[in-house]
Amino acid sequence: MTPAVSFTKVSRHFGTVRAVDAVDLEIQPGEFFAMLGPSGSGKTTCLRLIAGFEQPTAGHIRIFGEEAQGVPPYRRNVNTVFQDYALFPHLNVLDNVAYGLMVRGIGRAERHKAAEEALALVRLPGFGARKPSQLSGGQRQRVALARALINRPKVLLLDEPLGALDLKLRESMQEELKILQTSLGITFVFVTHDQGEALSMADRVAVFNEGRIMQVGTPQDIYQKPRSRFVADFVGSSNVLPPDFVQRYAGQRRWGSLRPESIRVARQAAGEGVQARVVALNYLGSATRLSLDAGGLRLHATVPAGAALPEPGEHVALTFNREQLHLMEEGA
Amino acid sequence: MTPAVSFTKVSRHFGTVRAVDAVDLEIQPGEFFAMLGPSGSGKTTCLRLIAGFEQPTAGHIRIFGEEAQGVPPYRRNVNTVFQDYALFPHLNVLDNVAYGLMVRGIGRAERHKAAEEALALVRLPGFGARKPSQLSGGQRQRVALARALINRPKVLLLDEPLGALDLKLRESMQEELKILQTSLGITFVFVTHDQGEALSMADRVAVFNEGRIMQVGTPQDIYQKPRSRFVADFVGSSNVLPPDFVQRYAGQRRWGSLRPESIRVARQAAGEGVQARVVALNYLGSATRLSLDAGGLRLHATVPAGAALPEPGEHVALTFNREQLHLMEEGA
Amino acid sequence: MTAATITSPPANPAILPARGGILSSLSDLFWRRPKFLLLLMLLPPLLWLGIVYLGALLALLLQSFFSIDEFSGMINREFTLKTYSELLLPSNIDIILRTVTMAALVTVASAVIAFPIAYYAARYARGKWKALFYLGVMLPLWSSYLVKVYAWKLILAKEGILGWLLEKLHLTWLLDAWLSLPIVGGNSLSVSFTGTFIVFVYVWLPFMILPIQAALERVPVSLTEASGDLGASPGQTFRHVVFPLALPGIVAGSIFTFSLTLGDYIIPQIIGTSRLFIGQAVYAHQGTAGNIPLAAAFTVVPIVIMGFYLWAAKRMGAFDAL
Amino acid sequence: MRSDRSTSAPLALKLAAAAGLLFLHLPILLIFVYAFTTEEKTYQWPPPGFTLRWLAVTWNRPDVWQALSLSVKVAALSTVIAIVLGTLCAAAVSRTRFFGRETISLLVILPIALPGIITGIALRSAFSLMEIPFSTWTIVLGHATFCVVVVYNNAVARFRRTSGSLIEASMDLGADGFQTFRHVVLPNIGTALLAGGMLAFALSFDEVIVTTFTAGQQQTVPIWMLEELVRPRQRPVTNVVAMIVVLVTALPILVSYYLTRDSDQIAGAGK
Amino acid sequence: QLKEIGPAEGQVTIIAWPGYIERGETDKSFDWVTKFEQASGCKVNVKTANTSDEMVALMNEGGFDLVTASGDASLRLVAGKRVQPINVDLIKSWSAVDDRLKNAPWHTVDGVHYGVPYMWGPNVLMYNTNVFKEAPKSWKVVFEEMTLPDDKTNAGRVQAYDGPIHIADAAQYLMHHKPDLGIKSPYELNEDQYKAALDLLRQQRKLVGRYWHDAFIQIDDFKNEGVVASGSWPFQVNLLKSEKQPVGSTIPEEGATGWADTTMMHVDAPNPNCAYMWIEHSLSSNLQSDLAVWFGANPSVPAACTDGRGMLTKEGCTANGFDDFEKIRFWTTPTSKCASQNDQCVPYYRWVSDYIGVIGGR
Ligand SMILES: Nc1ncnc2c1ncn2[C@@H]1O[C@H](COP(=O)(O)OP(=O)(O)OP(=O)(O)O)[C@@H](O)[C@H]1O
Ligand SMILES: Nc1ncnc2c1ncn2[C@@H]1O[C@H](COP(=O)(O)OP(=O)(O)OP(=O)(O)O)[C@@H](O)[C@H]1O
Ligand SMILES: [Mg+2]
Ligand SMILES: [Mg+2]
Repeated sequence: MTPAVSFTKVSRHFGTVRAVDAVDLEIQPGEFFAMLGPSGSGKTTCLRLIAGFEQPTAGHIRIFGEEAQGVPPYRRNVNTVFQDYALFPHLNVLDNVAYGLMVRGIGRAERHKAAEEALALVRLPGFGARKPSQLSGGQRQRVALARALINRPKVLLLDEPLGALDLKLRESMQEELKILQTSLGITFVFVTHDQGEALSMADRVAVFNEGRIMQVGTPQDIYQKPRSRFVADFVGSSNVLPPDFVQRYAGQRRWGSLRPESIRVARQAAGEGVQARVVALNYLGSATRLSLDAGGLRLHATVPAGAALPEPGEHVALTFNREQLHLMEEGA
Repeated sequence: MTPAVSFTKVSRHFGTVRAVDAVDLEIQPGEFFAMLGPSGSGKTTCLRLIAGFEQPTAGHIRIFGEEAQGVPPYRRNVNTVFQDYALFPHLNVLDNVAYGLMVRGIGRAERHKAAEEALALVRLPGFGARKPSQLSGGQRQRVALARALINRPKVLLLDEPLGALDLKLRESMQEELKILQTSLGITFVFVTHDQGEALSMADRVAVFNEGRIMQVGTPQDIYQKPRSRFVADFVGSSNVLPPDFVQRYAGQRRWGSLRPESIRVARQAAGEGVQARVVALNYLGSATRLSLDAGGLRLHATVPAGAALPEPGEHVALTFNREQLHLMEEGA
Repeated sequence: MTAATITSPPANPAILPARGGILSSLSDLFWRRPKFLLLLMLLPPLLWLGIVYLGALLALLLQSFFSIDEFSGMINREFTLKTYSELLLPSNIDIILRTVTMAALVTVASAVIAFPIAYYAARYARGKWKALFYLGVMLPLWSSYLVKVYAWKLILAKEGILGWLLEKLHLTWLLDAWLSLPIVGGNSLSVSFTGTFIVFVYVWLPFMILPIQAALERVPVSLTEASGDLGASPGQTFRHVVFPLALPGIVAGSIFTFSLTLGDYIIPQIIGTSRLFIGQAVYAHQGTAGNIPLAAAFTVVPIVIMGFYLWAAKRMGAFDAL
Repeated sequence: MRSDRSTSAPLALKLAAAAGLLFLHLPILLIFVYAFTTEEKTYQWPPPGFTLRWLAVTWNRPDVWQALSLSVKVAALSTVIAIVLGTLCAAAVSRTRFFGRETISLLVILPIALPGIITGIALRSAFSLMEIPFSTWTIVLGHATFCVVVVYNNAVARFRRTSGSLIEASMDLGADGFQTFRHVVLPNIGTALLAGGMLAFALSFDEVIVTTFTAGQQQTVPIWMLEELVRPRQRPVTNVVAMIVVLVTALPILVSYYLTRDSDQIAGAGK
Repeated sequence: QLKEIGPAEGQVTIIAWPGYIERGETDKSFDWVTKFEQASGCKVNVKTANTSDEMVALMNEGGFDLVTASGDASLRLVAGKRVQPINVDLIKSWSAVDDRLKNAPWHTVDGVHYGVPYMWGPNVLMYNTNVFKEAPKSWKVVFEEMTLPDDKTNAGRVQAYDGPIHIADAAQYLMHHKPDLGIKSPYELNEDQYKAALDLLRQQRKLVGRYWHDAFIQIDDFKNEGVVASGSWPFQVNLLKSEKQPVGSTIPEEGATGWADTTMMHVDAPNPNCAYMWIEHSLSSNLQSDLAVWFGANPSVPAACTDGRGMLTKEGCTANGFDDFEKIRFWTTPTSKCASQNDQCVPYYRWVSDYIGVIGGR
């Protein structure tokens, strides 16, 4: 199957800044693909390369097998939901949504009908007459979505579309987006710096750092089998264990990662396992998170709601299953 | 003991908008008090009433027992960390921190010394000569904190101080703030709309909605024993169960709340418990969240990592312990 | 961490005592009565603009209801509408129409010429270049208006620099062809409406560039990108996105170009056909002819026109772009 | 617009912008050229020769100095008044919302939105009605009126950009109203006021239309130029004066540009 | 009215035609101010005005001591009570004034003198000598479309004065070419005559690119704009000649309008003593002599032609038309009360608005 988007050794440098650096990537048709990474890691630049707002300084981009070199954005069948939504402030919602059809010369009645349908799809029927400034953040986000979808793109690019929304709204939009993607079957490429969002929504995740892809894989892969300290640390709040420590428990001198929920905390200080002192407790509702000091190593463990909790300052023993301790491939 | 801050039937109306509506509240000295609520619920207005930027339209505010009516902000021994930090852009970090002492007429050498100490306290020693624009978000936040603390306020008000920070930074600042408050013993009043933040940091939480306080209590109280649907829904993503449903399982016609982690999911459809269909799965890393359709009722359940997961569309049976089902006092 | 330096000493009141002194109690007063402070702040500018400016303006308008004794030129201070009937004489109507047409043309032309400059400055110029652009627009704005106008007289005169240049380029026929046209033509550019028009455009152009640039600078790039992304060609993007969003800036700029053209009496005097413009008529009636009532009646015309203009501009939100 | 990240300007746009700028500047170059011509009576093109003589001649003309000193005096006074009035107005309008707020911003804009000749003859007829004799102050009265808006616009823009919480932060830290004004408000809007003031100064310095009506027999630089251009004695002298004025105003313009630009970044960085 | 001249106030402010009051700034040899200032202790401030209307307006506004008003302004100033009678007994040189001017109607009302004569002269036809090898005979070159001696049309190459009083020039032309209209005086026109004059001016409008308003701008126009013929003042002719420009001037066969200017004193003159001193000075024969040369006009003190105290000579006086006094129709303000047309004349205010209309192309 031809990949929806493929990068072959694609680089985009701005002067000395290597925003995207020799990236190889294949995104499959119909996939929900997430790009995850810290600020400045090159995610947006990648997206802009696909949309055609940036030109690669080296390498090739293919969209459904066709070379994208030299094709301007308005001739790529790819649409973008911008981080700031970029709704046209002088047009009402209906005309915003119908914009893509208007510039294609579709008649007024027909494009308004299509726009109404697109608005219904994002559950905003009847909002057509409002101006973007009269909408809430979540509503704007959905208008931007409808506007991008009306062109029936083969690939939809979303740049941190949920970044500006508050938690409750973000959660419900995540669900909606996922459902929409499944029902339309369009390839979604989704940029975020929120690991929770990437894990819960994507079919596959690419973790970026400093213009390079650190790891590509399913959320489970990424979460449970990080290949490097960076990935382990960035995706969820893993405990990254130094080689010394790992050697004691797994016999190999490699860096390891251990998820907080894999650690069991026993209140008897002298018991088996790693000795540690409780530094702080954080009540999370569904669980309580302990900050622990294990001989200078700062560890986190979560204790599920209902279980007995130690006091701050108390000495505890930590145990975990060997197989939960993931050994990383790379040294760094 | 005199409360640090007490509200007696305090209202603040803007025209027809009841930003704060007949609120009664007591905050104890040395307490870490969080105000939690959706956007526009009146949290900021409450804080501004304490600081003296707003005047109550009705009711009385007392600070350590003294009537605050008619006392301008600069005569209240209360300091604020603003949401946007409000650092003076024309002053360097040291002068920002020393500002409170300067306007009190403290000499240059003395106030700079105190400012250096305050900077050390927030772990920014040697940053004095920079301009605020040369600091990162987290650093600015800490300068704002040092600036507020240098006046030795009896109450420190913080308006969503972590809102603008990204996840990793937010988590580490949460920890630092908590430690600082414990060691200084100053009363902290903390506004947030992030329930996780409120639960993990506060000694007590007040949940606001539409200018009124819905519930005040410890995080555990609020999370496990919400008094109303609003609180249950807003604090953590609880399943709110209608009276009909509750009657079947608890024998009382009351609204109930059930935490997603309290639900056990069994893959045999015909088994005991509530019959439901899996609508969607969200991988959260440490667990997987299921969206379920139980005869028209939308429920969420979390399945810990490692447990067997159903497929979307599969029929499952849900069970839970009766005591986990919390019955709410109020109807609404 | 040394918490000790910060923790409160035992006697630390929750409410600090008033500091005393006039300034301090005044400050308390302002805090308790913000309306009073507001009034205090507004009073001087309102008095100034209200009394000096509006007062003078009203006094002037009042005089348009007086009339002038034709022979001695003394003002007859009795209420009459005679002056207004004089304003409606065909020759005066001509003046008004001529001026308004010129103002409209000048405005349109300024906008057309200003747009690329503003667009480039807003969108592409960076750092030093941006400063250079700014200087490049501001310098002509602040360099002596009169000397500029005179420079144009030298350029446009029959035996002037433009003629000299065209002769060198063997293009004199082009100029002659243009000058032989009715209305816009004339004996030479400096005695034609074309000349007046060119100089007006030149002199007011910076007033158009700056607000357009300001408006364009407020348009996020993502909007033009979004337009391209949705399939609009650069031309379509300009028509449907960039232009509509720059419109408030254009309107703001046109307030200047329009109003300045309506009132100017120096340019058409130096470069033009001797046919009067409103500004000249006002100047002539008040200065040369001493007919203050008619001059005052004439000023009503630009006031009314600009009144409508400002009203429309306000509705378009052009004030923010000023 | 923010920076367009990568694409450079299309050629046609570059050409149009360059042509526009050229159109703006060539006549000014002409002024410069004629400041050095050897021909005294007429503006002969091309100039028969070049000389630096006119610089010295200008230096020794007492009327130039008189006009210059009056212009500086008027511009300085008008600027001070405009700064005070403009700032008060901007502060009132941007800090609070009150009834009639829109009307006030309209009122401030009016003196430049209406043709200058109207301001001019309105003031002049008011002066003659009230029998106020012409003096420096009658000129200042006119100039300050239309200079207010320049300061006002700059100040309003800065107030809008300066986070309102700065003032609250200051009060919160124990500064009363006056301390807050001195230590927070003034330093933050200072550069904007300075920039506005400079523009106001330049505006007043070059004003001719209103001045004709309010100056009586006094000569400011533009009035002197008007007289001098029409009734020439030594024509290049006018050009020398014009050239010097251009060169001298370039500096404040550049300074005001950097003042407003840099502090925008600082003020914007608060959030 | 002043009874005796007191001490000088230190200054005097005069509204004057351009070129009337010179302190050597345009040409060093023409200076009749500096010495006066030194002798009298009165600093002289000059406000130049380009038209009679402007002068009247300035006087109405006030703040001035003296004005050099032409005949079309002087009576208006008297009627408007803007000027005060002059006590000629205080002016020593009054006796030297030309008898033809002493009681001229444009400054003497009911036997009261409202000023002293300053200077008089004709409105000449100035022409380019490269185009006209010999002086044009008729004003026709500026009124009707024709081919000039250089075989090019006159359209666009002639000018006319930008003041309503120019209607009188047209009337004077018609007086000569259309005698059946019955014009007796170019300043006294009935409706028909007036209409004919306007029609002529409308025709002229097609020939004129820009009207001249300011003496110096007309000078520029002759130099840079290719203007070859226009009604003008001797002043411009002299200046252009001094710059070696190819111009000449003539009084064509139709005769000419002209001006006879009077120094008048404002009712509220702030500096009456200095004003009287200036009036006295203005009649000194060396001033009259130099001014006549400078402006190309005629002195109001006949001795100036001959006594050799200034630059003027007898021949110069003749050249400037000193002997043509009777032929010149001096500017006066048209009023509806006019002897020659049974008080049916078109008054001046209509001249003003109609002339604006004509220039506007209506
Ligand atoms: N036009 C440009 N000129 C210079 N550098 C640029 C440009 N665009 C991006 N960069 C740089 O390239 C790097 C990658 O930027 P990019 O916007 O792709 O990051 P990102 O991963 O999207 O970050 P964020 O999460 O903050 O949006 C950054 O260091 C950025 O400063
Ligand atoms: N100065 C004001 N004038 C009018 N209405 C106001 C004013 N300040 C606040 N309000 C209104 O009062 C209500 C409460 O506002 P407040 O800022 O206290 O909410 P909040 O809980 O802090 O919300 P957020 O989380 O968005 O900051 C809102 O509806 C707001 O619009
Ligand atoms: Mg990005
Ligand atoms: Mg808030």
